[in-house]
Amino acid sequence: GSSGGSSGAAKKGGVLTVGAEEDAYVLSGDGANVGQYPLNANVFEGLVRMDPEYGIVPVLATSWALRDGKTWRFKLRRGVKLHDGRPFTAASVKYSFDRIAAQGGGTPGFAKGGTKVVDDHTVDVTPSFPNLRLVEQIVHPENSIIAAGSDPVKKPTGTGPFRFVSYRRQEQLTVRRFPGYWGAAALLDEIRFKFLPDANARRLALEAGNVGLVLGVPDEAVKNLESKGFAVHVSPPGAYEAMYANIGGHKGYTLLQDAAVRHAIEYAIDRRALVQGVFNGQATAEQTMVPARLLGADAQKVTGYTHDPAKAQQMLDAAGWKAGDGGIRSKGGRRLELQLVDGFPSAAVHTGVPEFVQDQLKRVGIGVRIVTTADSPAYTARTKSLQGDLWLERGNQNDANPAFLPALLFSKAGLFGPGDYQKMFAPGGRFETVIKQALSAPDEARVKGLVAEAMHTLIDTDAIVIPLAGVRQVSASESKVRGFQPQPSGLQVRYDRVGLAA
Amino acid sequence: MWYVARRVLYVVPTWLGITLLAFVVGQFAPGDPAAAYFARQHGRSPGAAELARTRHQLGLDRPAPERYLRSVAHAVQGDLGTSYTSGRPVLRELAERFPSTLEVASAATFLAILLGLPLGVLAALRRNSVLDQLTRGGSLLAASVPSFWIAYLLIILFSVKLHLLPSFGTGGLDHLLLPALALGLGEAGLVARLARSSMLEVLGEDYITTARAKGLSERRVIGLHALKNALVGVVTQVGLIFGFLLAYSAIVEVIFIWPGIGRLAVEAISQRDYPVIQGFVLFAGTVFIFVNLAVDLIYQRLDPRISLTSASAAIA
Amino acid sequence: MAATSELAAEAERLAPAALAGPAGLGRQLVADRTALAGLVIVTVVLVGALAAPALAPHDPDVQDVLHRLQPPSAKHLLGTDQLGRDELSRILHGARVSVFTALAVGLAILLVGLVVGMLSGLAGGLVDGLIMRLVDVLLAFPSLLLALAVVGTLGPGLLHLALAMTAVWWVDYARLVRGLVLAVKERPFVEATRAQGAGGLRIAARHVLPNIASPVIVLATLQTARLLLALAALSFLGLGVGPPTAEWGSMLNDGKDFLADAPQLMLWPGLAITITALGLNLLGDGLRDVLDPNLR
Amino acid sequence: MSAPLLAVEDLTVTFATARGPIEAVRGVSFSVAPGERVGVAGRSGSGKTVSALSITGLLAPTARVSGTMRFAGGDAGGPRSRERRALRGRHIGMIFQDPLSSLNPTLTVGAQIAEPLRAHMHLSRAAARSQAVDLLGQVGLPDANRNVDEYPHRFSGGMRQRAMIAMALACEPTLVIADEPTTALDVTIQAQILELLVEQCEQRDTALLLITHDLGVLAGVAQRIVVMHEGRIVEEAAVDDLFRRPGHPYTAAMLADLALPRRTQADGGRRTPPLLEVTDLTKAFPIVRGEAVRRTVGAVRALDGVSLTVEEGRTLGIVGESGCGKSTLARCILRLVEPSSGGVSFAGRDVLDCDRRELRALRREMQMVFQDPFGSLDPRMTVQQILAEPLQIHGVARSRRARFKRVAELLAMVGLEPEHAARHPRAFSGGQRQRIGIARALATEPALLVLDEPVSSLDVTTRAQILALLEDLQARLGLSYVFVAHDLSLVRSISHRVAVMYLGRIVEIAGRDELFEHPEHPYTQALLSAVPVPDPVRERRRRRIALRGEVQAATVTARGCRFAPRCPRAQPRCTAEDPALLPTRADDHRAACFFPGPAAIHEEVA
Ligand SMILES: Nc1ncnc2c1ncn2[C@@H]1O[C@H](COP(=O)(O)OP(=O)(O)OP(=O)(O)O)[C@@H](O)[C@H]1O
Ligand SMILES: Nc1ncnc2c1ncn2[C@@H]1O[C@H](COP(=O)(O)OP(=O)(O)OP(=O)(O)O)[C@@H](O)[C@H]1O
Ligand SMILES: [Mg+2]
Ligand SMILES: [Mg+2]
Repeated sequence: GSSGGSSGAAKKGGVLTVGAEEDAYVLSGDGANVGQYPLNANVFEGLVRMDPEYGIVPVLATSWALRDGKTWRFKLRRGVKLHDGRPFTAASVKYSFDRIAAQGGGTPGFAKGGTKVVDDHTVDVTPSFPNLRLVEQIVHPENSIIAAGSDPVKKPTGTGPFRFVSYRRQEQLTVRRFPGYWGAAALLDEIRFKFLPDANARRLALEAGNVGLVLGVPDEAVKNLESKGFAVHVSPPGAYEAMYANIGGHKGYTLLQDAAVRHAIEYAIDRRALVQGVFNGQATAEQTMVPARLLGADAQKVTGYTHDPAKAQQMLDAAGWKAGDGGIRSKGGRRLELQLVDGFPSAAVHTGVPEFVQDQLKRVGIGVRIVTTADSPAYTARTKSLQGDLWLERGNQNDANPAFLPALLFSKAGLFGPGDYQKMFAPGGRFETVIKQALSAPDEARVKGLVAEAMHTLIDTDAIVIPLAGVRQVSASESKVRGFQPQPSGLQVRYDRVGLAA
Repeated sequence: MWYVARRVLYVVPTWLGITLLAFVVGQFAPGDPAAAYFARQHGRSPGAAELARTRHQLGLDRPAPERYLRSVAHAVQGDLGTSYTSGRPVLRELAERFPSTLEVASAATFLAILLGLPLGVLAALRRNSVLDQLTRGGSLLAASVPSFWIAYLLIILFSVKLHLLPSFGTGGLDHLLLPALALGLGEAGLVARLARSSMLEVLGEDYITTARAKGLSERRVIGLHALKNALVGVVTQVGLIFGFLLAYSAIVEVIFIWPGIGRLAVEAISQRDYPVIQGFVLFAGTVFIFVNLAVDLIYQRLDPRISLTSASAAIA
Repeated sequence: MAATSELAAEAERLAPAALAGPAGLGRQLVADRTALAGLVIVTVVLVGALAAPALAPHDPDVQDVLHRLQPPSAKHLLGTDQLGRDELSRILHGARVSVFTALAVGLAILLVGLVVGMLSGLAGGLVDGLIMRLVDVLLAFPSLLLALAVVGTLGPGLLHLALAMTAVWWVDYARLVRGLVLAVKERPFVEATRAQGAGGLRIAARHVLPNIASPVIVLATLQTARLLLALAALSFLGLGVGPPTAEWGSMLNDGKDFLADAPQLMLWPGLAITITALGLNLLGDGLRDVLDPNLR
Repeated sequence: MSAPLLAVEDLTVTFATARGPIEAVRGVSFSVAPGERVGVAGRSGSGKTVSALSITGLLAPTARVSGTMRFAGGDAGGPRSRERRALRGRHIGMIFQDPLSSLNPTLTVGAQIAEPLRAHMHLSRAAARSQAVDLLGQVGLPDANRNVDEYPHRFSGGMRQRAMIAMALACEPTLVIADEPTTALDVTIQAQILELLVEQCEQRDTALLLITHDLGVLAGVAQRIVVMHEGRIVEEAAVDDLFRRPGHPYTAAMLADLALPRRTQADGGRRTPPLLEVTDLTKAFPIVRGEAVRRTVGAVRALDGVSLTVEEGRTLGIVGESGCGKSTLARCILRLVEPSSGGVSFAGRDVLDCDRRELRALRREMQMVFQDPFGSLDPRMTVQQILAEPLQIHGVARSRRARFKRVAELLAMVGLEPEHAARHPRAFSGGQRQRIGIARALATEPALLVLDEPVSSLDVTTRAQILALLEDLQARLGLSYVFVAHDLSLVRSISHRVAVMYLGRIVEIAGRDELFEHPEHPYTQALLSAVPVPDPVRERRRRRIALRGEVQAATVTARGCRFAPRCPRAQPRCTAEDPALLPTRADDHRAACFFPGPAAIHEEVA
């Protein structure tokens, strides 16, 4: 829901400056994506999109069907114009998906030559592996449609309600209303996205009146901003904060192979204090990776843990971890000191969390050393080295397929073959069985049930995932900004309905 | 003239030294640059054959001295490699961002002079006055305050509380003022102290007595005879300050989200974008050399004695 | 850098200044108001740092997230930080890390710079030429960013930070010391000692070193202030000590996210740094006055 | 006396300093008549400069000034009045001691001369410039048209002082105040500048107030002399009277200092084996340019084939103008710098062939005393440490006790007290420091002392004392001396033999009396004639040998006699061939000149 006075009529016209996060556009090759992902500026649209309830909404495709267990056929919308004035046809879809295929296929698994134009308004997509959840996955704006033959770096050309005007790296992306848009024309004349990588800087820019809307506001700023008359837009939780336990038994990092320690950690952490204190209330204590909203009623299968440090102590005592030097337990001369790796997708998003965990675990006699990586590539590089006990991550549910993320990270087989995560985190056993079924289940309700069960084994039984919080997206704007709808996945934000107060 | 030629020639060995430094910094980078390059290009880690191919393609299989010479040859042609993160030529990235840094550093230098020079000169003329004491205290304080802290204090005061100036990003003069202040304030103190001590020194010189003995007006004695000589000392320092600010603008650039090369470097360092780090080392070093060159040449114009000795020796 | 070369230029002029004995120096320092103020500040900071465990009202690392970001109160004189830790205790403990690291790095670069500078100045010729080329190259380079690059490659951490700073900052001393050595070498008493039959080592140790001591001491004091600021800057960029250790620069880094909601988190460490640096600068400036009155 | 141009009444100047007030001038009254040349004499610190500066109100703000002044018949107002300032440059021109530091390094000489013209005479830029060229021509600056646009650092000391004179005379003032205008110059240049000053003032009928510590300078220049002592005028008299019948004991003492006692025994008689033998010594200093790429662009031939001997127990005086290589010679003898070629042998040992250890041993026997008594003692050491250092180096007195004893002995030897050992050098006066320097040289009981201008920086009275000490030590310890000085009278006072140097060469060498009474080389003759004689009558009658120009740099690659460009006797042969140092009048009187002999009348000018 949205708190703050963004109700009321919006007028047509006006310019909005948006304080956006770090500029992470790729500027070369097939991966070039200015105006597309990660900041979805609504220059491009996908075949479908996702609503806040993780439902699928048709956009450039009007209908779709799985034809033979492998191939998806999409019927395309008629009368859609590309920003360069040409009509939108299947050629653009093929062009876009082939680009992704050239890059390795992306998460839906587009194959080289796997996209075929049937006619101008019909296209067949055959991924490299049978993908029952293809439609749920292509909601991710990575899979948006680019005008056939265009180069997003030179001139991003799509079908969206806004068209590209200018881009200065690390500075600003400007888009303007596309008058030929197939749907209802956007309200704003122009949007300027200013890249302000520092959350606090964005918030100050809002306060200083330099921007009208900021994405990603520090949690603790909410009260203050509201008191100053700004509108704060809080999304339902769509992201999660969690730690993964390295049970791979890799040299120097074997402590978490002891299930008692993992469970003790689960009990030792006061998630409510975390949510109230560190997240300033802008999070939930829900203990799951896949948002409870996406799992629906099945979400109850994941029970989670209560905060019970005494129990944690007991479990450790029972497992032979005896109090030692400086309050850190040890067993057989080994100190119970864990290494926590912080940095995905950036250390900044976790501000305060590692130290909080460090303090909480210290109280039950578990020492924590924090290693902060500079950014996500550095974090990924570290996963290759397998060095670290606890891996702190912020994950986002950016598509409507609940099985994707658990399978990607924890399935032994993996989605794209076993990788570094598998070496550290895959529990096998029951989880493996259930998640495999989830991947091949044709029916959506069944998928949700299976995923919920997989989550249950992962969290409650194996304690490999140590969920910390469900995280909301917080945005804020001047009170005159109307029609901004916060999304659990920030990538699905629509700007065409955003306007200024009349 | 000879001096100029010699001084210009002197740039060459120092520049070569900088290329070597840049090369060495690159050598110490952990991890295999070929693997990093491949990973950035293809979004996955390379297989053994791919790795070997990439190494060959990048010339990484050649011996170090050869790679160094090659890098110098490339650098001379303006080729500083390609950024891992953006995939664009490093020189282009640097050249694109440099004007912003130049802008903020020049503005900061200008502010430093504007504030520091008159204060320093006045303090010297009114030695031990209240103004002098204040200048001394102020310049010591300015030298003691972390510039990034000042930056935040300025933001709180001028953007958040007073809503007078924008806090971030580029734009008109109003965007420039806060970063320039944050960067220039400490240096203003330095300029004031320098101006004061040079001026005091000059005022004690015999030729000032001579000028007075000639019956020149005090305005001319101070304004021409004293100031010109005092400036000789200050100018070299101002040049160095400018070079220093060019380099040190990094933190302020990060805070004010200013698209300069300093921020580029900080980002490259945190993203381990070695070609950019190396390119930056080379670029910044080169710029600095030329700033120094300019300083020496200006110095020589101001102080005719310099052509006999060397300016650098005189400043050292 | 510019800063240091200005220092160097000024310090060099101190060379001929005769120095009273240590007792006389002490008395003069106390008599000089500036120096006295500096001395008092520096002493207070050092004592505060040393006695931090005794003085700090709370454990600097113990959190109380439900009472975070609190304004100053009787229980927490300076309030609490983003994890509910006592800010005063963190400032006090932070002094140990910040000030002692700056001092340690200051000492390290002093030693390296002294050795290299004396070698360069006394040996002359090729050795001098090579060292000075290296110095020129390093000086032609923004030291803060070079340090940043070095930490970037070594990885963050206090030790790495100290190493990087030492690797980069010794240059200033080397150049200053060399200049001073050259100046002292030209002074007649060195030739006079040579005429006595004294060897190079004796001249270096008994004549050159004592005669460059006072400008070097002045520079060391002022330089320590600069190191403190540079250290803060680098830790501010997240390259310093890891959590939970309190350190002023990283406290500022943490505090910046709460700039608008709890500005005191930026205020205290910033003030601590400023006051300490000011103390050192006052002391250095006072020392300079005492060592060479005509500069004032 | 006609109505005075300048009349100062009861001038008192007090400086407020941190250590309390300093009374620099206490109730001074004097006057200068139009066109008159008045000399102000007095030792250093007697208040001469302060008095002069107060006339135009140029004293530092810390000075408290009282007294009245009249100028050109009118009241010149209070000490800092507008009226006083209006005199500056327009009516009173000033010339200062150090021509280098008194000219602004960042302005051309022409611009600096033009400044008062533009300010007071309201000349246009162009007119001022052409006037400046004229003035430079009048003060004898060669090639004035070009030099007008040069910066002062390109000028030699003499040229700079000429420029200063041009500047002072620019607006045709009625009074010129010259404060020690020749103290920083060589004798031959001093003579030129004094002559120029007198000539220019006489031509313009300008009064001159000439300040100096050297009464000798005034003898031929001033008409009336004022003697100052500790801020007061102790005597005022016409020049002839003052020199003939000094009225105040202080004046008498100053005059007495001028005439140094002369060693009774000149060279001759005793012949002892040579202790030091220098043969064909050459030293070239490379002129290095460039920083990154150092290259040698030439060489300064500081020594160019010098040969000499010093016998046991005797003193060789070496004299010559600045830059002629005296110090280099002294250093080469001790191998403090490595000679380029030639030989030095000491007591039969080849100094240049020694290894490090042998050299150290040698240095025990050859010691040096330096010019600068302030600089040559380590300011951080006590006298005890300074004097003990050579003992430690040579392992002479091994125990602490022995060293203390030896230091006390040494101090006594040079006339200092044993208590002095605990003090630092700064606690001593210049003369005392030079005694310490001598004591240090004597510590290891050397046989030879090389003294490089040992008394040049001392005042006249102290000079005489140090010379007496040196003579006494020589007599007691049988020392040999190489005594370097630029001051002929000093050398004359102490030496047995004297060598005259010019641009790296010895041009004449002879026994002291022989050399001073029968100089054969034209340079020696010129040098001798340039020294002012402290006798106004003789000085006015005396004729000088005019030397053209100034000493050139010794970067000679040219052939021929080094002195030829300035020599009144120069013939084509002189620039083509090198004259050898050959015996002239006597066997041990040698001169390097093709035309030796007494000065002819035509070489001298009025
Ligand atoms: N600005 C000043 N402040 C304090 N004392 C001064 C100042 N100027 C001169 N004096 C003192 O006044 C006295 C007279 O100095 P003055 O310069 O007139 O001597 P002088 O006769 O010209 O000596 P010299 O031959 O050394 O030039 C000295 O004791 C000097 O120390
Ligand atoms: N270390 C050196 N390097 C280069 N040139 C030198 C050096 N020492 C002396 N010279 C040059 O050698 C020449 C002779 O110098 P020297 O010091 O021997 O003269 P001097 O007769 O002692 O003069 P003064 O009376 O000024 O002391 C001068 O031209 C001087 O510039
Ligand atoms: Mg004087
Ligand atoms: Mg000499």
